[in-house]
Amino acid sequence: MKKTKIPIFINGLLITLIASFGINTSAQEPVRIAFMDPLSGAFAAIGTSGLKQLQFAADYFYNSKGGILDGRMIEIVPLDNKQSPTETQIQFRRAVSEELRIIFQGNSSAVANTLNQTINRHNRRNPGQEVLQINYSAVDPILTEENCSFWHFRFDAHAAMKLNVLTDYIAMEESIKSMYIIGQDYSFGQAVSDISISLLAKKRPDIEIVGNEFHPIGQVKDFTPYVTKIVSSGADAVITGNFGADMVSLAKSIIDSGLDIPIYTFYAAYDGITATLGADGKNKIHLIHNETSNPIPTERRKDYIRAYKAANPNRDVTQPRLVNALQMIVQAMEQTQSTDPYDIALALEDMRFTTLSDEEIWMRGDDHQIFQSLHISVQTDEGIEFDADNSGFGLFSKFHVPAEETIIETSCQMRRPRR
Amino acid sequence: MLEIFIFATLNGLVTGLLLFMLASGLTLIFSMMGVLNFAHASFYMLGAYFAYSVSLYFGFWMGLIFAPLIVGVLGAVVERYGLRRVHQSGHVAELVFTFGLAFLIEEAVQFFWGPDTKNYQAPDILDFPLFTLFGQEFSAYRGFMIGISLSIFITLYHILTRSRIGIIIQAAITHPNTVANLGHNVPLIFMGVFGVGTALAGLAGVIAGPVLTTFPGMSIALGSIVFVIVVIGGLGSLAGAFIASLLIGLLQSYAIASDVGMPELLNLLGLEFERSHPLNDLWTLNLPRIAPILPFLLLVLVLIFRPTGLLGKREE
Amino acid sequence: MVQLKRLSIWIGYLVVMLVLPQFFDSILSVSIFNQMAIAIVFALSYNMLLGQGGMLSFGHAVYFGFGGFLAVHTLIMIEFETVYFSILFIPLIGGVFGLLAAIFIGSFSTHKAGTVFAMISLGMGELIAASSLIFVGFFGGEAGISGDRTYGPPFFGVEFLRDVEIYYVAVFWVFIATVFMYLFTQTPAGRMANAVRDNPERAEFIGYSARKVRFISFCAAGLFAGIAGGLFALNYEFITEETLNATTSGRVLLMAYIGGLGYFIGPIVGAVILTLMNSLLSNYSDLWMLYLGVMFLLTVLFLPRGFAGFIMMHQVAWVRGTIKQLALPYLLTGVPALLVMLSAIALIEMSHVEADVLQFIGFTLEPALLTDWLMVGIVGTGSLFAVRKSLPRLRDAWDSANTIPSEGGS
Amino acid sequence: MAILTLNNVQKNFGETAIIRGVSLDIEEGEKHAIIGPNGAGKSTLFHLISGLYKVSAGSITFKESEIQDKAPYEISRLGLARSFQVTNIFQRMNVFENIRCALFWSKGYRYSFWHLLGRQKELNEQAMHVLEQIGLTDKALFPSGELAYAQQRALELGIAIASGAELIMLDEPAAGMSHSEAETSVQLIHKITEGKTLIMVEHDMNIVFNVADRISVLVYGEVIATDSPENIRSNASVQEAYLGEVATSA
Repeated sequence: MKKTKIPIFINGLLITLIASFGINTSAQEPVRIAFMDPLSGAFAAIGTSGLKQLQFAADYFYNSKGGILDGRMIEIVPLDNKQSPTETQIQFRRAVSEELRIIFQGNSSAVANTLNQTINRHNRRNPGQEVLQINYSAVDPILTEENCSFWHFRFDAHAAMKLNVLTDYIAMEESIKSMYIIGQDYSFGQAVSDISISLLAKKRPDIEIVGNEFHPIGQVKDFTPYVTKIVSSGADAVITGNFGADMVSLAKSIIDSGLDIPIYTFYAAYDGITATLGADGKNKIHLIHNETSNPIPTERRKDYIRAYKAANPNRDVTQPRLVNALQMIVQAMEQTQSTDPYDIALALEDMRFTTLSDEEIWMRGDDHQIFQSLHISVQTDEGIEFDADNSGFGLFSKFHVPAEETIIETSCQMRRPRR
Repeated sequence: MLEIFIFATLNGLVTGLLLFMLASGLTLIFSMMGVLNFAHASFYMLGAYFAYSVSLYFGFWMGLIFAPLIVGVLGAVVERYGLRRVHQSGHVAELVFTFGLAFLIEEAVQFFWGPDTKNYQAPDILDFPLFTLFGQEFSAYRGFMIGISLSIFITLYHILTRSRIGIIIQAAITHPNTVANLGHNVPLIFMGVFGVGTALAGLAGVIAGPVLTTFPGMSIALGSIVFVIVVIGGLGSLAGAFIASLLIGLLQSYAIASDVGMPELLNLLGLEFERSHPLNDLWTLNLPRIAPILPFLLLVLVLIFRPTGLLGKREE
Repeated sequence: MVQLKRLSIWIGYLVVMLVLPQFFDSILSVSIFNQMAIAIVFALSYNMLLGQGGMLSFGHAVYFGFGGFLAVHTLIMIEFETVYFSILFIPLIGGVFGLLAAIFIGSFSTHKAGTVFAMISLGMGELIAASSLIFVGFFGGEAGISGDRTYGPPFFGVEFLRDVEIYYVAVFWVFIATVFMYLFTQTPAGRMANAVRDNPERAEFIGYSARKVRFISFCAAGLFAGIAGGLFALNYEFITEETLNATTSGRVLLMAYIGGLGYFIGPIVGAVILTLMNSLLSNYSDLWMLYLGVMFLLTVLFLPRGFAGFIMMHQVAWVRGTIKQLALPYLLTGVPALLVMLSAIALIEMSHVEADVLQFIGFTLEPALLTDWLMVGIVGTGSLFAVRKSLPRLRDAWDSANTIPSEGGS
Repeated sequence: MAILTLNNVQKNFGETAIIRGVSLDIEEGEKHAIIGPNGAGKSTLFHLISGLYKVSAGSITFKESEIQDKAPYEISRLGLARSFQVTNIFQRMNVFENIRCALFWSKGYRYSFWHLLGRQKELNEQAMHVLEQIGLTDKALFPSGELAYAQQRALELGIAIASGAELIMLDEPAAGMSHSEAETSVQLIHKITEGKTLIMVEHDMNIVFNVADRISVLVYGEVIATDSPENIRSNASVQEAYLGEVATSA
């Protein structure tokens, strides 16, 4: 007889849904910005973290100070794409339907590419209702090269730029004579491998590539067999573009095997990774990234991080580029007194902006790629003012490359829409 | 070469034995109850998480003891109040139930423990290299994993062949209908077997968690692999499950260790293709890249040519 | 008379689909309708396997995805003017290739039903999903491949720029596919599929090879799954390996099951419910998957015949005219049950939310305040008590409204 | 002329021989009963003839073609139909559908997915006719799995005879029936096998002697006697091996 409970349960859900429709409307007409990243499912940790940071930035810099454009608040609207290209399509339609014209998106280059194509198609078919893609983290070079678009802006250094700096650094490490490259079997993993090999061949022809391995993404339960190969190859260092659990498992296996070599990574920090690797990863895990975590150059930025930690004790500021992106967009809005994506895009082109770290960063107009200093940091517990995952360990920057030296050529031939 | 071979074998053993701990419980459940328990690997994940939580307060060893117990009790409860009820609606219903359960457990884990990786560490006592061979360390913890798995196998084997309950269970595996006619309390046996099976999965999670990383996705890839093992090994055969587990563990490990693939094969045949060839993806394929899908290839081949599995005695 | 009634159901089905965008015309609702249309064809095709043919498949997405990939490749060919025809026929292309894939895989997988079939489908599904990531040339890796539906010749002036235009194309195909799938159940091959599902051994003794009967159903299911894949390609103008992996296979199984396997309309109901949940629920709570999981389990536990089965449970009372007697008892149990559920959700959300305040269906709750917890808890327990009190009455009402108590009582 | 010939048919399960060389001729039009103690291999013999089991040795000829290597459906298409000892119907379909499915092949529909069943007048009438024969007309739309036991047995017979096969094999058609139900079923068997060849396994001697023209006695996998009912009744070795037991236990 309990059968009868269920339909009521379903009804209840529907009523909840209908009821909650009412919540999102607000009278002051805020500037609404979409944040589209995985907020549920296997990749939720990183997406949720980004959402919190963006929301906090909006509140900290603007909403608590009377808003932007003469008193309008910024509202960040989360859209959960589950890191799936298909779901991204669905959420994009939702964004258009709710007239969200600026979409922040960062996780997975596959998703970024899909979104890019979708937005281009949409903008072409619906003049006057264009949508702007703010890419804060997807680093596939193609997005500002072949597939560059007027409606896409990238606020992170792309893989080739990062690898350029990374290989410069490796080139200086005399002790490294052989290199093992391992990555997830998909476009970014392959890009890391291809670019590293060609750059190392130029900068340090004597470094032997003793391994170039791909493994299926998210399918490997135990990395030890791979590590066995790394050990027996006699590599002096490892480069990997792995992220998430694949990163942690790989690093753990390398450390467990007793191998004491540096691991050069893109995503091996925060969101539980630093805590999990802890002391074992000390001085082994290297990260290439923009914006240092330690030492922090300005009080302004320290205050910001402290404020964030105070509001979110269990979280970290992992993506300062979200702050830069938001601030630059607001600056563009204020300059043009408009929230129209076309106006914002024009204002963002070649914008120079001074960040919380007192660094001037530049959005190149040719391909919509940001340029700022890049840093190579190492996981350690020495000299750490701001740790990660409350673990006592954090990233300490060892090597800096100023913005102007990170600039590389682009093959982008941008088609600019005319109004 | 030799060192790679030796370590590949050791790695294959660790994986294989770990898989067996999952597969042994699943074989019992699958064979006796006919339930395709999709949530089996989720209990493995629960094992790791419970052990992590226990270890925060009482240390690793307490986790090793209590986490499997908690998981086993949970499993028994699921059988008693979930599966038994669904059983009346047939096997598909049971399957969808376990499907949903797997989904729910993953979400629940994220709800209670959060979506990020957990810092679940092996005990310090086992944090030393067991031996070093050709400059490569084999950690004591991995030796411990092999030890635990082997002792589970031996204990299980003894219980099943020597004790009364074991004989009833064996009979129930091969002739599920007869046992009920002999007057045994089949629902109780089912609950017990489900509880023990999930506890074994939990134990596997406890010992795997520290090395294979404790995170909400840890069960995803494993769930279907364990099925593959049970089916390849043959329904109703614990020995088959054991062989299939080792087979798959070693197969994957060797595949990763090997460096051969299509390029080598083509070389051997004296063929060469341009990078622009439409099948370039195929010509550049190598074994390590396809290692994780080899079990599925094996599954399809076994089922086509020997539907009862390697050591299976009965169909369906 | 019966025929007229049947015909009116079909016309009603078509009319409802056609007028929906008149009432809900936002881009979001059209997007949801398109998803539903795809899901309906896909779930119905799955039911040809499981519900009608007794073949439990864990790899049905293969045909959906394969059809979809070929459909996108065809779109690209249209764009580069290799071929020239209206994109209206794209779903048919998907169907043909879904069929071809099914003929190939079915030739060795339909030998047996039951576990063997299920496991081969699982294995093949995983193999093909994995290959799709390896063969980047054809499948485009994890980013997939994309086309543009607007390059084909316009269809009576329609250029398919907007999703709603695709919706009408989808309605056309959904209707055709539904009609043909229904008609299939009314043919000897369709009936023998039921017979083989119930008793493959006996089917062999009335002259039919169980394997061949399964093979035919399997191919038909592949064809319609491919059509669904083609619709997907038209709607999204791109496709990725996601569409042929285990998650998609699992989702279609859930749709068909939740809807009700035993009924032709079951999968339609399931497709509509799951699509709605998937697209609406996710925007209001990041715990929506947790709720979805709970809902699945409760459905399997308490509605073994799915939602369609639940609706059909009321047939007797409806025919007897006693359904009105049920209204009040349903209300008396339903409202408190709803409250129980809402307070449970509120408690879960309160323990989960990181902000200081939680907006919950118009109430403002503060997780920091013990009084709020108590209040929600009291509402929940009180309602639970009310549910328990009113249940016997509902049970009695149910019994008296139905001649056959065993049908729905237990 | 023999419609079915068994020539030294043997069947082993592993080491155990269940059928140890059975040779038998079934004449066209005769009603043949096979009796024997439990475990004699009667059902196994049925399974061998109908193709469910493969013979270990020997040959089976049906209407001049060798069938021992054929699949059940091929044998069925030649005009050999059978029923089962344990009710073996299409549980989730209704009674009418059960019968109609049994008619498809003989009516030439094969694997058609282009004939709409609602329009096949002749087929549907034929199915109703069979229902009438087995007395289930008023249950036509009833789910077959929910029928009473005796009705399920009737349906079991109906599926076997529906296709109009020339040779009908019934495996204990009256198993588990009460006395009066068995009477009805004898009448039913008479009615539905008129003008056809019948092979029947049955324990109920009343039915056997009522229906059969000839009887074979199968003991431990061998036919020890084949003769008319009168002669079987008086055959000493049969009495010893089989009837005696029945007489004392009954």
